[in-house]
Amino acid sequence: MVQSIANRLISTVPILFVVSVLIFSLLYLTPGDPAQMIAGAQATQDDVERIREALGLNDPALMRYFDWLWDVLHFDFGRSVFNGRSVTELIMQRMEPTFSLMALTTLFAIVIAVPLGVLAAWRANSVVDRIVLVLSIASFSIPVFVTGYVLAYYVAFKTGLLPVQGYAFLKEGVGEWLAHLVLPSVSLGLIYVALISRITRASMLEVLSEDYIRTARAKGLLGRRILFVHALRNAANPIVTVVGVGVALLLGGAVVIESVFNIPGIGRLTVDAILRRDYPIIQGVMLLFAMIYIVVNLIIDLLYTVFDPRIRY
Amino acid sequence: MRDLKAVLNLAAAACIAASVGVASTLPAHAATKSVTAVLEAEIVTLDPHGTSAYITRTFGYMVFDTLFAMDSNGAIQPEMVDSWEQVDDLTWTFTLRDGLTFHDGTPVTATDVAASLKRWWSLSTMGRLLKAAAKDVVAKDDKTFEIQLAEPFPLMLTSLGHPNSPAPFIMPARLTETPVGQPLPEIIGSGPFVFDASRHFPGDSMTLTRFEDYKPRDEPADFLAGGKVVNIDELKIEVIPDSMTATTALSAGEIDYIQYAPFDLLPILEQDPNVTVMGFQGLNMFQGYYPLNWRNPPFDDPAIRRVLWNFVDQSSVPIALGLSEEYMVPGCQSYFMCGTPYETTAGSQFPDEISVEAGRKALAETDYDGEEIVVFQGTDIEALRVSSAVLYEWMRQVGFNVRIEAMDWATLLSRRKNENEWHAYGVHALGLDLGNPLSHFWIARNCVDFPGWFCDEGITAGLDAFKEAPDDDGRKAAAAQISEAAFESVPAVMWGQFAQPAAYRSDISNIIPSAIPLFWNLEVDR
Amino acid sequence: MTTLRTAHGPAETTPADPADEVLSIDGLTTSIRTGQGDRRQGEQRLIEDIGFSVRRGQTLGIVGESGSGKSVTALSIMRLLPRSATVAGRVMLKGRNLTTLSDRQMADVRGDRIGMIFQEPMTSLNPVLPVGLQIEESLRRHKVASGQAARRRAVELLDRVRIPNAARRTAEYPHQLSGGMRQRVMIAMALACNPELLIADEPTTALDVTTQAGIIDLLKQIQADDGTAIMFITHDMGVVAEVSDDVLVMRSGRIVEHGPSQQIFHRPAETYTRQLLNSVPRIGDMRGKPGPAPFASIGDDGAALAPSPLEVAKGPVLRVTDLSVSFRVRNETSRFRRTTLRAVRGVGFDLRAGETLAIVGESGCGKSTLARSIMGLQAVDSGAIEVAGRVATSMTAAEARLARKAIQMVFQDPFASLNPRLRIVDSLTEPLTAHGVSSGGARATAVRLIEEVGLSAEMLDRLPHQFSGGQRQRICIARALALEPEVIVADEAVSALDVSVQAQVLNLLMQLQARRGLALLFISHDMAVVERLSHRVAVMYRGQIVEIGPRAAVFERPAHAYTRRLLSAVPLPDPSRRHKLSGIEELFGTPSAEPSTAAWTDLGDGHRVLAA
Amino acid sequence: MLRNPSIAIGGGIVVLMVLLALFAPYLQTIDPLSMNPLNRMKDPSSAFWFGTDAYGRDLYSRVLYGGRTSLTVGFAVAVLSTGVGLLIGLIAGYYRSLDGVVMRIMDGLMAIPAVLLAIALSALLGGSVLNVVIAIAVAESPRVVRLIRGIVLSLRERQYVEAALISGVSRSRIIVRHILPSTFAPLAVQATYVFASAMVLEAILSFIGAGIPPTTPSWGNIIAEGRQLWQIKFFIILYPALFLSLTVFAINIFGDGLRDRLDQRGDRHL
Repeated sequence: MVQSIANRLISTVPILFVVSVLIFSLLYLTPGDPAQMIAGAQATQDDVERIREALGLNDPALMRYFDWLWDVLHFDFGRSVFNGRSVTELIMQRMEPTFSLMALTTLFAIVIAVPLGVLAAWRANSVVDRIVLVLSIASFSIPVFVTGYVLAYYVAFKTGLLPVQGYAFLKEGVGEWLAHLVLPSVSLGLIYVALISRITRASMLEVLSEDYIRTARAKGLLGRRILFVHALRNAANPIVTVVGVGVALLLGGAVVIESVFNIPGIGRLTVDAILRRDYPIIQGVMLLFAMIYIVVNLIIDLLYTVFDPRIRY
Repeated sequence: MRDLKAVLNLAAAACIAASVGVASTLPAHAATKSVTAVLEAEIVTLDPHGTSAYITRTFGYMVFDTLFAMDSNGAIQPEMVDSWEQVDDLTWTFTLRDGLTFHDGTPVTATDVAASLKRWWSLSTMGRLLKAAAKDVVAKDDKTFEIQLAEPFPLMLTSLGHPNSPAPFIMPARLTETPVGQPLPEIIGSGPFVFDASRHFPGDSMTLTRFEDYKPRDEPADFLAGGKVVNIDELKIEVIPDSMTATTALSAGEIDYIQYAPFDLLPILEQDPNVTVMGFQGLNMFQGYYPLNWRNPPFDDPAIRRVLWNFVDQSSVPIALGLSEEYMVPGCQSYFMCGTPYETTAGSQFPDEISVEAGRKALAETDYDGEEIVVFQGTDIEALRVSSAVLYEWMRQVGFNVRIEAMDWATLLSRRKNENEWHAYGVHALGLDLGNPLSHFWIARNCVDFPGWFCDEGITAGLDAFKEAPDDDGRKAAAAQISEAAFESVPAVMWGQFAQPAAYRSDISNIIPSAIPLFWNLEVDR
Repeated sequence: MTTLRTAHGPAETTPADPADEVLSIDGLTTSIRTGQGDRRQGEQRLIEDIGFSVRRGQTLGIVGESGSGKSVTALSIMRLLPRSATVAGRVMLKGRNLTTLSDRQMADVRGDRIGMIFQEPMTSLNPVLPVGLQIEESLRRHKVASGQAARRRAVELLDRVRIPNAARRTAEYPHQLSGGMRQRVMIAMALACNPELLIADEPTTALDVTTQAGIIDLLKQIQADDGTAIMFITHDMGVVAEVSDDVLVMRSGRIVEHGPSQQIFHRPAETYTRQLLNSVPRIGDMRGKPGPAPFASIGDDGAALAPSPLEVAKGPVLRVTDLSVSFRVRNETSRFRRTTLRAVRGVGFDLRAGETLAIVGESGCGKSTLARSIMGLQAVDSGAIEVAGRVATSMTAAEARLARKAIQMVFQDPFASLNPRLRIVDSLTEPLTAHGVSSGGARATAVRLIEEVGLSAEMLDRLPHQFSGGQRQRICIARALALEPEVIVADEAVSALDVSVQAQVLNLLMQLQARRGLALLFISHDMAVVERLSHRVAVMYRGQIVEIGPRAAVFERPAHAYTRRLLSAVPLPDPSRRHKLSGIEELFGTPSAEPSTAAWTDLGDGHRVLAA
Repeated sequence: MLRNPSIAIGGGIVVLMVLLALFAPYLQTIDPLSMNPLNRMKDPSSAFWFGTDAYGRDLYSRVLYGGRTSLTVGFAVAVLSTGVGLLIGLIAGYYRSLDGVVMRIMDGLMAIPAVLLAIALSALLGGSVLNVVIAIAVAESPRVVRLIRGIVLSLRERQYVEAALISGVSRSRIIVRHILPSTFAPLAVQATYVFASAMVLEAILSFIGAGIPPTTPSWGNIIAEGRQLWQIKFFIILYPALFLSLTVFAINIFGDGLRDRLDQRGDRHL
């Protein structure tokens, strides 16, 4: 199995390469110039040109790319054009908030969505099913920042029970950490709940029509055992897949939620870097996202084996 | 596979444990006295010589120190300098105060000063004036340095004390070897606050601590001048990109200070007993501008540029921004702003009735032939967005064939370099800069290679007169001369004078009224 | 009380002791609401007025073609139908009316008083739970045993259904077991609580014939030991004859005939029963007949014509030499590691015009891969395929396309082999237009073809879903004929069809062969069908042909052990010819392939066998 | 088809929205671009049915015109990404030699979260309807490619495709006749989801500041502009958010209905 994982990781190198080429060409082809951003609005063309030269932005694109690639191969992702901090360090600072947000959101979503989906499938086409469906589509239809604002204002500010914004690192205490993450996770999780409950319902419906469910009923087993022991495990793989696919969605949503709730995460780092043309950070972060995507897919594949003994590596 | 299951079980157990351990402990301030501030933007560039960005200047005044500084009357007062002497027309000598120390413990020497000035003057507007007049800056001994001039320079103290960004901040000589544009390897100043890289989380927060070895001047604090006595232990500067969130956080007491309170929320904040709103006057106000591109037809025709005077009134944009009258100066017609030393309406081309109708008439009298006008709109700052949108709307109604292109500020700065791509954009600047022709972003950029490429001999003559004027009366006369030329040739059209009020928790007192947020002198009662 | 409605009730073979009566059904009628959402609302009767009884120790065979309602009857008894179904009538289990029980009470009955086994052992066992647990939970649910006792009992049950190493097997998952073992697990599960009634719904249909023999034997043994009443549902007349005391024939939701096996098979009272029996090929029927023989009196195709004797003058139209095919498989058991599966190993044979060569073998023997390789749908490792004298394996794509005209294929699943979106005429003319025939000419040909396969020209403009399985298979045959091929490869072409339809399609194939002089490569697992239709037979086992020869020689003098086992495992549709089925002891280990030292022995008359 | 309630209700709302957008010039009360700072943030009234925004523009007219932009973005993205996705998916699915390269590039695109990719593209290209459409379509296409490729791969194995193959039908003809038509149903369903998610994504881009400039009103940028003000004047985001959410909701249930309707497998359950 270790061998398989290693092979998998090696086979991802092309993906990372493709991502780096995509991002580099994107940055190369589009307007915007960090030198101008550094110099400020009032700088003359001469000033900007001097700074461009100092930053090496006047070198040919291909040369810049290979320089960067060479460094990356040595695990050096460069430094921020603006504050000179290493990209690795900047990303590391942002890992905990984003990963905490994603983990808690995923947990929240699964805990809510899976039972909802199971219920909807169990009582397919009933009123309960319709309500679950409508609620889940509705939560999908409201832009995440609107949900975030409304929750922050009415739940946090008006009641004073939870902080309105910000993030507390785990070292400041689990309670603090959780208190700061509840609302962001819920706002972000609602879309995810919709997605997971829908796939749970669909997957459960599929499984509930399987022969072995009929067998279970023929044995006289009762509803809860059939649903949660016999059906859910069989329905797990599509759910796991969607949870995994949703991670990409979460990363995107995190950009927005991190802004609304002022969480110093990777999403905000990325948006800031994009708006400011901090090329090394953009490239580093995009590679990170590609890595996350790959690792999440690997985890999904491993989870498949947990839920389904037929799958082995 | 069994191992993986075990790990998962463990993870699940941990999650449960975590959620059980939730206590609703809400943030409690530590024993250290600390203030949390949200400034206009993130402090991105930490090199105080490296950018004209206001936010870096704000950072500079906290961590670095200047030789001279401006007081609340606009007068230049000594700060790091103890005494100085104009030896002759071409020689000035300065002596530093005793006890000035950098944050790394080394004393501030004349060598550091000389090196800092030479690094600073290349990118700064004021610095360039000094650079043009100067032969050299020489350290005479540890505390004394001499500026040797090639021609007389009456603005010596202004250039060394004016807050026009970047201001002449002093740093250790070894740091000055870093070329401007590259990040400084470390941030060492001699100002009242110490920067600690390990407590800097770019994009999120930065914590500055009081510099225990700082020796404040004896005079009371007066704007940027006077004794900078720090009464708090820590200043935490947070980045909250969403102003709505920041405002709510201020009301909830999670932060203490917002540099720019959102205009529309001012009424709410004013009613909040826990929050104080601080408005500004004079040089601490802003003025908005539409810089015009003289190289792109039809704006190569001054007559068509002058049409704008007929419909750009000086209150619509601030009102559209959500400001009430108390935070603006309606109808100010001065290039150098109103309520400032060089206020003048000389040569004003504003008609009595400023309206779309007047604009339409004025346009009809020009040779305008329906050429397309492109308005650039910066989207990431509200004033940029609103002012450009209003301009677009006005021009559309007046009868220009106008198109608006929205982009983030970075793109705008980059694209405005192409002279064929644009005609105008909306922007604003602080009175500290605009109040003086020499640091005025559009007047002082006359005839240099700057996007807009405005070049008017009349303005050049006026600027020369201003530089050479021996006294303030002479300078005021020169300012009026510039004003007349500018109204005629129109490098830029102003769209209104307004304040960007700050808001802070009411348990903070003695805050220095300044559009550059200053965190010395203030006291916290907790 | 044995009130039976049909005129042909069971003869009083045994005195009806009411205490022995386990299940008694009366007036059972099941309907289903059709049309949910946007379709028309309506009610459809699935079964109507079903009545019978089963006694202790008795096996009742329920037989019928698809749609006859035999499975619905079982599910109605168990109340396992979807919510939209309503069940009326009386279902008395030991004097208790099941139709009036609450859902909870009924759940108590299921698995405890009635056990049920289903057709597909792979899909009927939960793939993600260990088999031991699946047996234990039944014990726990009905409080027969708990804790360690349940675990021990599960092992005992597995032992009882003759699963070796039962203790170790409890921890295994269904996919780790062979098909036959899975069905044994199903039986163990159904028997866990010692039910009075066992309902077996097509329990052997998905199994190979040798495996089937073992399962039937096991069920008989269990019944002999416990006296369990068994309801045995099947479409296979041979299996029914093998197991049943009484037989119930169903058609379209109604009982056609009900009586003791002997009577039903030997003196059927109803025409339908007779037709059914006539459609079933029996091994041995062809003894002494020179060539293939059509089925008699099965409706419209009854006007059978005797195929002309085989002309052997011509050279082979298809010659396969030393063909080997292997796959790199990435199956469900290993997503990254790929293994090489040698599906076909050194197969060779000739096929002449007008001749039918049958390839028989059990699932996984490589017979379908062989067919696909011949058709060019599967790349081959080595060997040569000559079609009409040209070597297909060495052709360019364009040449191969032309060569393909000479060889066409009929697939197994008539529902999957027609594009559901295309009208029949489009499917039929597609091969023609692809080879440059004008659309007018193609249409004329399509008319001729569809009439040739016994359908009418006005059906040309219909879509596939408007046809039955048998009709579709006729259309597929018509399509295969469109290019006037010399060879038709029929891969399990009739195995998805009901027996009566199967007989008709087989007759059609025989007719067409006679009329057109077609060579037919007939691939099948069904020994009886093969006997009926073929001139020569090749037996495939583990990727190799182990025996090949004239039909009579292979069937009457099987030389290879595997051929003999295959033949003796086939149940005969005649209760008086029951025999101890061979292959009772399923091979539990991995049967080794023929040793590489094996060599061909010629037994004369083209009858050759591979033996060590 | 209309008997399916999801399709009827969802489709009805969508048609209504499209009509409102189409006839916006006739239904508007005040030029949606016309600013009047003196009228800023007026409550809904007979003059301003939905009130006015921070620039004194009439929200009712802006919401009408916003529908035009938002629906255009959704529709254009749906057409563009399904079109491109179909083409690439067919190629990748049928020409196995190209599959590796194409799918690696798609993996690369999928590895970057759609929102971020769209933000990057949109920020870098500049804000305009076209650029926003391109940005979102680039982000959405890989998923369509995957879907189509999967369908093609499974269809290739169908017996009727093999039957066509052995009767000498050419590859291109097989794609057009046997494979392409089977992709339409799932593609249509996918298109509705892309349609809906593009509209939400447009709003998110506006929120980040990389969306369509406010001079072209869209539901997304009306909400984004109004977000600073909602605590004072809730209606500023209420109406555009209501229209956006309702439309997205309707498209989603329409898509669900379409899927149920087109999904033959639905009939398999007894």
